[in-house]
Amino acid sequence: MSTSPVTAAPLDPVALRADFPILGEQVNGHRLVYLDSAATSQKPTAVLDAERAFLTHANSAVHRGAHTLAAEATDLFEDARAAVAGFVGAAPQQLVWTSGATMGLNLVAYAIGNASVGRGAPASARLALAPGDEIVTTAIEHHANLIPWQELAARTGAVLRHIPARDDGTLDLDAAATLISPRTRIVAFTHVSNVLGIVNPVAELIALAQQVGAVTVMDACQSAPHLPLDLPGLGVDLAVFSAHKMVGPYGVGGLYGRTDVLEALPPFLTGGSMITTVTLDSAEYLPPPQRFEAGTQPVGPAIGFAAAVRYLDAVGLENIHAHEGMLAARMAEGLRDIPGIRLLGDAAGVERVGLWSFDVDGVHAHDAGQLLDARGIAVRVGHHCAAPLHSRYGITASVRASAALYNTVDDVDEFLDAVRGIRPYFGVE
Amino acid sequence: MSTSPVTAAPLDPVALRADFPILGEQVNGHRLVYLDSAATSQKPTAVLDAERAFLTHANSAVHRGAHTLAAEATDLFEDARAAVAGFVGAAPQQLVWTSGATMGLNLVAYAIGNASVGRGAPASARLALAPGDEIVTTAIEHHANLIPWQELAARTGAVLRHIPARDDGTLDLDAAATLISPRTRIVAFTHVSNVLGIVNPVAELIALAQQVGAVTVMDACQSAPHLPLDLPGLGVDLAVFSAHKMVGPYGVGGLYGRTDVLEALPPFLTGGSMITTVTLDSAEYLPPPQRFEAGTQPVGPAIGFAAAVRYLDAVGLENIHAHEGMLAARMAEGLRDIPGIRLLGDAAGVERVGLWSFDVDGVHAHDAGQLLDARGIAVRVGHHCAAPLHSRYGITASVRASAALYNTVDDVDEFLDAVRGIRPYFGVE
Amino acid sequence: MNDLDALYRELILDHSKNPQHFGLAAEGEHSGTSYQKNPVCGDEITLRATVDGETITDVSWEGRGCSISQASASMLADLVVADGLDRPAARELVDGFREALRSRGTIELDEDTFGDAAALSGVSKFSARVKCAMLAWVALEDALAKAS
Amino acid sequence: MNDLDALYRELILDHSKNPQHFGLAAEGEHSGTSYQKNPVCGDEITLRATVDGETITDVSWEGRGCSISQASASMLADLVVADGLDRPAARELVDGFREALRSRGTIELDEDTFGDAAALSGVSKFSARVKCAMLAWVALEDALAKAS
Ligand SMILES: Cc1ncc(COP(=O)(O)O)c(C=O)c1O
Ligand SMILES: Cc1ncc(COP(=O)(O)O)c(C=O)c1O
Repeated sequence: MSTSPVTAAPLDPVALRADFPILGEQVNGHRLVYLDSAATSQKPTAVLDAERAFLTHANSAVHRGAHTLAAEATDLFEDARAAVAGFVGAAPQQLVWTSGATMGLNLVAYAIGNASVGRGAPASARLALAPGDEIVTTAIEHHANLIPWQELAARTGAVLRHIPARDDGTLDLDAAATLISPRTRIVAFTHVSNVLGIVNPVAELIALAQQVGAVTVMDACQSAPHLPLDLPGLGVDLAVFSAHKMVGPYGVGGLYGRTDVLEALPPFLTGGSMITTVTLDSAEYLPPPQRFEAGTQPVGPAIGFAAAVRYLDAVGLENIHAHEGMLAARMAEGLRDIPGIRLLGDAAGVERVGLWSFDVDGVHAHDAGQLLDARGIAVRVGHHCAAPLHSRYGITASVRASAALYNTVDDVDEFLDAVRGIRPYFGVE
Repeated sequence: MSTSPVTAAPLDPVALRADFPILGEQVNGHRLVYLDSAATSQKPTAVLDAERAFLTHANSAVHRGAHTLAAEATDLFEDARAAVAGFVGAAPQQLVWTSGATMGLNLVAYAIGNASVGRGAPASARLALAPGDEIVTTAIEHHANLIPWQELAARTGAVLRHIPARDDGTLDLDAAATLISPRTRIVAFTHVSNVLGIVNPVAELIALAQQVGAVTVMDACQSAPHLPLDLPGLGVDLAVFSAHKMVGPYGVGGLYGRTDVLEALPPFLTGGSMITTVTLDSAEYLPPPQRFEAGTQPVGPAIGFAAAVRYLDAVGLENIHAHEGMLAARMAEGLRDIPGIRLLGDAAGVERVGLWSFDVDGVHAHDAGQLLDARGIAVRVGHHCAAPLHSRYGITASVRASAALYNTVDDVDEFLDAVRGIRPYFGVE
Repeated sequence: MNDLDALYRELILDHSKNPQHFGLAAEGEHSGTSYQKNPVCGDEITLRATVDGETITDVSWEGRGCSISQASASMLADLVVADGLDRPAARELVDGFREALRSRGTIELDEDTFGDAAALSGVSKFSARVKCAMLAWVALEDALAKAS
Repeated sequence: MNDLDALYRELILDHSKNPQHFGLAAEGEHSGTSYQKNPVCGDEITLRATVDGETITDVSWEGRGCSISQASASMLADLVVADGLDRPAARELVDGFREALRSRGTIELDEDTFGDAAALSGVSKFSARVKCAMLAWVALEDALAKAS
């Protein structure tokens, strides 16, 4: 795919906005211009309705009861799993429910930690880490795909290494080829950085990892809502995403796993509904995905999540990608023309999602964001849970505008107009 | 408190039922008689409305944005924390959001595991386990309060011991006094067993644990929806509960912690929003409760949870307890009169919540449950995630009927009538 | 006949009270044994199949569980042993049974092929009970795979 | 004046561009130092207070952050040093400031007590910015607790 192609049939965001009641709200006397979807997306009525319909007509404990309501709830819950799995090209049993991407990444890190202290089945030994083994991540990760690996390294004696990024925000694949070595056991990387918006060369990273037999872990938080995904086709071993960034509910996410990898992974959370036999002193565990789903699952949110992926599918991921690419291009053009604005990760010729982070010379991000907010424009300010990446650019915070399928050209133009006013307002020439 | 006291003003379940639309459903041609609330409760319209109102008017990333919507969402989210904390008598900063009770118990077990391998602050060392240290739980626990301790014991070399139960379902406190010794570092127990319904002598267990300086962990899943709780007053160190059993949403729960214990506990899940400083190689962590809340929290469910505890408070926990006690007494009387029924945990003179599990001589629990289901009566059959307790009674499965505030005397009477028909239907005399 | 009575036909209650081929036969050189468990209710079955080349010469089992799971095991053993099925036929039988049970009441098991087990047709309307009825059939599949 | 202009009064922008008492004084026997950070945006401040018994003799600070956090630190240092406050007075000052900032616009800071910092009244309507304005004040509290 090329940069911001408008190959697919254009999507009509104005029509879609009717599905998102919150977008009709007024903020500070202005219409809401919501450009913070990378933090959390808004949710269409179809998602809210699906969850409510479940809770008012079929709610009951799943996988535990034999009564009619429980059977109905179980069927709906498993249909939801199939829908979300299908959305990323996977089979239902390859999709583990999590409470979100952060939990999904911790699940993987802790399960590997458990394998490293001899827990799990004989097959789990292949995932065990020993002192001196290496975990490779990148310099542009969200804290959720960084700190769990720091902690795993600290617990196992493994060494954590980072693929560096270039000034333009692209990953240095040459350095990656050197860093990823036979000592490498895990390669963890984000598909799209939540600060830079660049689609990373994940196929290349997976190929490098496969050459040395390392397990690959992909953070798909910022790609799943915006690009068509085929995770089995990509060949990644494990990948995570969060419903709340995908026009879905809070409290649920997905962990995709290759069948053999999931089967080798020891349990993480333990408790009810993930066991076959339990005595007072030991337990045996179910196969995936149930092995990783201890306790009552987020049933309502899962039903809503299925409605969300159906909604995205109905709009069409190609259409969404094209529309957001168009908005991103318009944003970038506008921002580049404004004096004192520095775009983070302004690499040429790369595929992108619809987000840009930037620094305003002489004005702190918090102050810049405040000015936009006064005009009803919601953007995010701060380090966006990617502090090391900001340090690399010599700043502690930036402003981030992130678009979704429901944003319009007007949204972008109002945003640009407001950004033009930032330095003048604060008397920075 | 005495056994099933009807001291408080009686509650009118018929009036309350109007708040729970699902209770108006027909199942197999009969009105739904929902007696499976110990698995998951039904949710009143007020809870659904609260979540929807949030999602359609204020939804936005909490604790991360500076824009107006984000500030509003953060305020509502923290108000929800204060409401849920207040419900168990705690201060807001003593309440950690979890995805449910199972996750809460795993959080505690893994955080102690982390302390045991030297993670956390210097204060964390007091929580570390060494080989030979003992973890004491009971023989009547839900798998969620058993397997995490088995796994923690296996990872640390600690020894897991179990306080036995008597045939009548009561815990053997004499045995507990012997088992809990200076080697004991953790005492984990349920407030109310989800199979037996007996309110355990938790104050006595806490006193025994305090004498030897052990940390106490209480599973309040089956008490929080049914009894007034004052966790700080009880003196327990840590306690967990799940919203979905408390007329609240799926996907959220609470971990209460004494301030000094939470402060000593190292992080469990790591990622965004729980850190102060992050470099590529290490991270520093926020104080509780944020230290334990990595990543996007279940914001919508938390808002719904607050509405749920407000609902329970408006009805009054004393009223609920009295009403459910009355239903439980009526159930027990009826069941004891039916030939071939054996009640599990039929101890005299103990305080109870509104649930009973029983065995039907000559009829498997699945078959018994099926017969009830054909009459629209939803009960649970199986081992209810307490397999060792069932083994102790020489069975693999039982039938459980569990009541909530919205159940009526008619519900109980229809249930009893159906139970009377079980053995005749299957030709067992 | 209402759904419940269709689920608990007389024949099913009979088999569950007088299970056929109950009690494991001695392990032989050409036998395979499978242990299956329903984690929700703890129901379990151990089934042993003995083969002579492609022919199944014996099926026996032991276990405890609900009337559906017990009757299903009894009926299956009866059927395989009485008809002296070979492996491919047994595999086809299991596939056909699984398909009917998952059909939510749209496929009836025919008596010519399934014998007494045809009485289990009613189970397919009760999705929570499909696992109970399948337990023995999954065990047979597994036992045959292990038998050489 | 709209809320935004009330937040960013001239005086605030002036202080943030010309921060007073910026640059940490040398550590002394009777000084206490506090490092505070806003984890969301990474803003940070290091503040040092020197005491002579109950009297605060000096306040200096360093840091980076938004105009609110910088102006607030500058104004606080000015206020404490110019008025030669003692510890109890400083503690009272911080409490009063915190109360007003958390009041969601219902309590105004008076100029007699808070000097230039009274210009920060507008912050209390922006709950997400209260932390920014509080940063230096929390640091002063902490630094005084450490100074002996
Ligand atoms: C006593 C008890 N503990 C723990 C749990 C686990 O709660 P959850 O499934 O909400 O995590 C349950 C409910 O299943 C329970 O009844
Ligand atoms: C790239 C990336 N990874 C991980 C996360 C964490 O997701 P969540 O907060 O839903 O767990 C986020 C979002 O905050 C993200 O943008």
